[in-house]
Amino acid sequence: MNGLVDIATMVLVSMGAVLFLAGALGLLRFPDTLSRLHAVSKADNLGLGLIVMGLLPQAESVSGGLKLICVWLLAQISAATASQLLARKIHRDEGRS
Amino acid sequence: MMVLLDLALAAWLLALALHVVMERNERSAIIAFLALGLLLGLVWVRLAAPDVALTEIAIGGGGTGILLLRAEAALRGRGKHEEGATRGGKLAVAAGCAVISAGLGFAVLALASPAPTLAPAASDAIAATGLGNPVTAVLLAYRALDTLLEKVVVLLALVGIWSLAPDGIWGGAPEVAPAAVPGPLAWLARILPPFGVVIGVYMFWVGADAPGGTFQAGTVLAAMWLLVIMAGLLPPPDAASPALRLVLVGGPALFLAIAFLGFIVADGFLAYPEGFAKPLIVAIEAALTLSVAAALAMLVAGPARKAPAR
Amino acid sequence: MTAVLQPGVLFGLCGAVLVGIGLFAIVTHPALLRRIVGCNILGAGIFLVFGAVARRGAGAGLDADPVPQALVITGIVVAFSASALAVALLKRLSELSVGEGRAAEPAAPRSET
Amino acid sequence: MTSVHATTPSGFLLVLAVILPVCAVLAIVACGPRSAARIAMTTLAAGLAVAIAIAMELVAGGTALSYVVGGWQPPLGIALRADGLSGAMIVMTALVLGAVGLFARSQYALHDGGGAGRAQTTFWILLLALASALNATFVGEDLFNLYVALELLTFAAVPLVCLDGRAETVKAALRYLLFALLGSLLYLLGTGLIYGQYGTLDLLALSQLSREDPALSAALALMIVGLLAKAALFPLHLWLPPAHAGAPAPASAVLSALVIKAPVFLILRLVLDVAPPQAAAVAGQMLAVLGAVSILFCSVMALRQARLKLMIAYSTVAQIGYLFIVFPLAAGSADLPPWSTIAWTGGALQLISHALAKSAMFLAAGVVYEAFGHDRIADLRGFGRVLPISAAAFGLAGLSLMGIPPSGGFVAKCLLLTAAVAEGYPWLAATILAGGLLAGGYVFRVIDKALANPAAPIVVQRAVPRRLEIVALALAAAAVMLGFLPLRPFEFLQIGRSGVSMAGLP
Amino acid sequence: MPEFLAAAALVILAVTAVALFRVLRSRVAAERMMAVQLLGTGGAGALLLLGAASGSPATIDVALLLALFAAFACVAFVLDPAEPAGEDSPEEQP
Repeated sequence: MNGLVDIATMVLVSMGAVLFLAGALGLLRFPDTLSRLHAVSKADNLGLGLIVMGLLPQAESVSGGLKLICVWLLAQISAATASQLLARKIHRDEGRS
Repeated sequence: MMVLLDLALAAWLLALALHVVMERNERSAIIAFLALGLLLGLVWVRLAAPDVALTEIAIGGGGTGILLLRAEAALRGRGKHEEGATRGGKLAVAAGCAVISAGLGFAVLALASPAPTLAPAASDAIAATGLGNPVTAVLLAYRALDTLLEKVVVLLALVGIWSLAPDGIWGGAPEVAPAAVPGPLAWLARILPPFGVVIGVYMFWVGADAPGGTFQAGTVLAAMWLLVIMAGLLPPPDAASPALRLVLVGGPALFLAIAFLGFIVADGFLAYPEGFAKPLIVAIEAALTLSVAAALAMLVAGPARKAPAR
Repeated sequence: MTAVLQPGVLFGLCGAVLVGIGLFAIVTHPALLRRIVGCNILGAGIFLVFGAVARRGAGAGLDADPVPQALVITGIVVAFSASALAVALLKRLSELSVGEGRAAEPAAPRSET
Repeated sequence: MTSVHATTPSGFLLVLAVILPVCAVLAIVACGPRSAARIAMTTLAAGLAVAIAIAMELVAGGTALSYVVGGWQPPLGIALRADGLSGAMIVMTALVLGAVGLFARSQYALHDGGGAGRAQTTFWILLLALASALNATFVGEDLFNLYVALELLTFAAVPLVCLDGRAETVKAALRYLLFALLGSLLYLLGTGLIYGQYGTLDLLALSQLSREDPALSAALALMIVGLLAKAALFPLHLWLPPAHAGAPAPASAVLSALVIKAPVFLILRLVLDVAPPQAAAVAGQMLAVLGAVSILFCSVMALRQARLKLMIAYSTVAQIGYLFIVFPLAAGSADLPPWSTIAWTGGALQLISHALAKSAMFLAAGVVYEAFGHDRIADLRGFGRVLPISAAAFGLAGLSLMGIPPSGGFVAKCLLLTAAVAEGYPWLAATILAGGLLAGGYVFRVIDKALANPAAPIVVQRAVPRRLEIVALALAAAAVMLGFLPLRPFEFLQIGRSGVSMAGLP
Repeated sequence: MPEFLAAAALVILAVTAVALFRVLRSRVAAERMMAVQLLGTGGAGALLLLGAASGSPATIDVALLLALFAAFACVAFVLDPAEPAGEDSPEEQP
């Protein structure tokens, strides 16, 4: 039983790590700023989500699990705000040049 | 595995610090410095110092970063430059600094072994305080005098910053919000503070028994307040406003009052009566958290830019 | 060799290097704001040395000596206050040198570079 | 670990000396500007009473006062301790602060706003914070507690420099802050190394533990260099003249008389109490060389200044130099500990008499500035006819700086000179004499102007009340009076120094 | 299990470090602003894994704070003077 949970954790965490890797690759490879940054922030957030899902079964208490979810929510908020602000900024920068 | 991780962290830390120093663009250097503050939080976790990690992320990363970014924005293009060193001079200085680093590294390697420690003393004495977090016990019991004086230091820094306002507007409010607040920021300022306040209260509450405490909680609350002010949802307070001044003074004043109470009901100044140590410490921490939050936010906000409302 | 890889030693050495990097910035950077950043790096290095000392002092069921950790927390708050005061002075100085006499002069319109 | 500190019955006085001003700071911030001056003057008076009580307890008990804060024994907790030297410093601080407070109150009454404006309120808060920080430095026994005290001192001193808000004083304040910060950080680094090596920060415990040890020497070197930056010894003095000359007169007086004495005091404690003898000897020689260069170089600089306050500020760096030549002279020997040497007493007297004389000088200069609206020495011909009391204060204070009898400065320099000759340091003796001559040069330059016949009648822009001048004169007179009771402090300064017998004194 | 989690943390840290330097060295100002976001997500992920690996619950609190301050650091975008936002002229009293 415990083994099954552990395997689930391993799979999800591995997938999360791969997504982080994919995000970095996107950052290095994609041609324009907007798609680069979108790739990395989307991939990282999904990766973090998978890690949180993988670690949830390992949480020792309800509050520990809540905190995990909270971390993920904060990352979502942060990513949403940042990408919008960024899009505005890039838009304006292009308008100026 | 952990050794590899530590090595990677160390390499990253040094590379980032070098980047901060070498980067030509000031704003980029400061953003990298902000990242350095967050990274240091990870390092402190590896040093088994979660309390410090929380403080470093909150103050080193959050507070100092925003402070410096604001300053860079205000100074751009007209910063005061003192004469820089020539290339040869820089090399000489770099060599000197390398020697200092090497000497210091040698001193770190040569420190007494087995390392002297107060950990046993701290954990023996903790029963008398009723606390569970030894760092909080050091800050608010064993070395409470340092903490008390440090609160005065923060307050003095604020008095000093306020005194930089021109005579006519002294006691007025700082200017924090930009003229036009972008929509996403206003959204953030509505959605983040509820999280922040809960996290801040949680940090304060667990601080007695687990990592966390008044500085960390205070900084979180300060950041949330600043965010709300920056988004223009609340006006920044006048420095002269009685409410602000009472919040600022409240924490240290309660601390002092309980410290003096020790003369009467306990062994002396800053001694807690037996059995009441923990509730008193929690009370002090509660008041200090609010004072720290107000003081740190106002430190970032800077001197008055508008005349006070009379 | 393995002794060097203990976190308590490794990050202490890191702290020593950060001290050097910070000092270099303080001495050589022409911009005062960057010198303040340098002070902060120097401070971070010093705090890491404290952290290493604390980590080496693990004992009595604690992973580290709490006393140096508490000192670092106090030090971080003091260092932040110092940065805030320095930044405020720097901003005031630049305001005064731009509009000598007109004390509360707002930021002059700047040309984009 | 043996317990080395035990709270003495009147040890609570030390807590009061540190904490009372803190209470007043909070009260002013809470109550607002209107009551600032009243709260401050009351607290300064109370501080003077506490200081005198500490001194009387020291004399009565003949041993140091100690207080273990919160009952937590060092090394875990923090102890406060006052020996004879600390006691003398506390009394001197309280006296000078009280006089400066009186001066500032009368001066602010001259201006519109009645003393509740920005500069005035800030001044009172910072003055009280200085009182707390200085006392905390003098009674601190814990290296980190001393770090916090030093930071408190910095944060109180820096904004004092730029109270008038002009660009040049803000610049001086910023430079001062950066030097002071760098100094504190180096001090903190040394503190960390000492903790890593010995597991304690308690000075008394360290003085019993310390041995020849490279880590300790490195840590002390870092700490002393850091403190030198704060004390403005020769190569690190660049921040001082603009900062001290730019501040308002009462602020200059405390900065020059008191604030830079705190790091000097700590260096004294580190070198004499903690440093292992051999390292202390090397450090002492180097400090003496820097001190001698300070005396000569900055005295010459003082001679060349066109403005009165800048001249006095340079003179401060020069006079601080005398405190550093004490180290090799007071090195002592196997049967004569440092604190029994005449150089020790000479150094302590120099510290105290300089504080009194320099605050008197800055206050007199403040009166001059207040009266004429400028302090250009060349344009002050005949100011002694208009402001005779201030000119007298300046002259009397000058006697002490030059080391002319009778004055505290004379006794101090005479003792140092004797020690230099006796210990075989002719170059230090020559420096002391040359420094006295140069001091004579810059003091007489001003006195000469004061007594000169003005070509045109000198114009007073603002009538200055007698009260202001009398405060300056009283401080100068106190500096001179020190010269009349030279033998009294000898024993007092040895109270609480470890294992000193009270017999066999000069 | 702890070994695996630590290895995953190491991978994430390494990847984040590479991305961070790529972003910091970018010539586009907007890209440099993303550094803090990257470190916020990557650092929080690594910390969660480390916390689970070492079984110290406080590490999750550190991750929580890291995520919170990464979000807070979004205000950095607004502090850029290249933004059209200027400062209001303060009213000065005589």
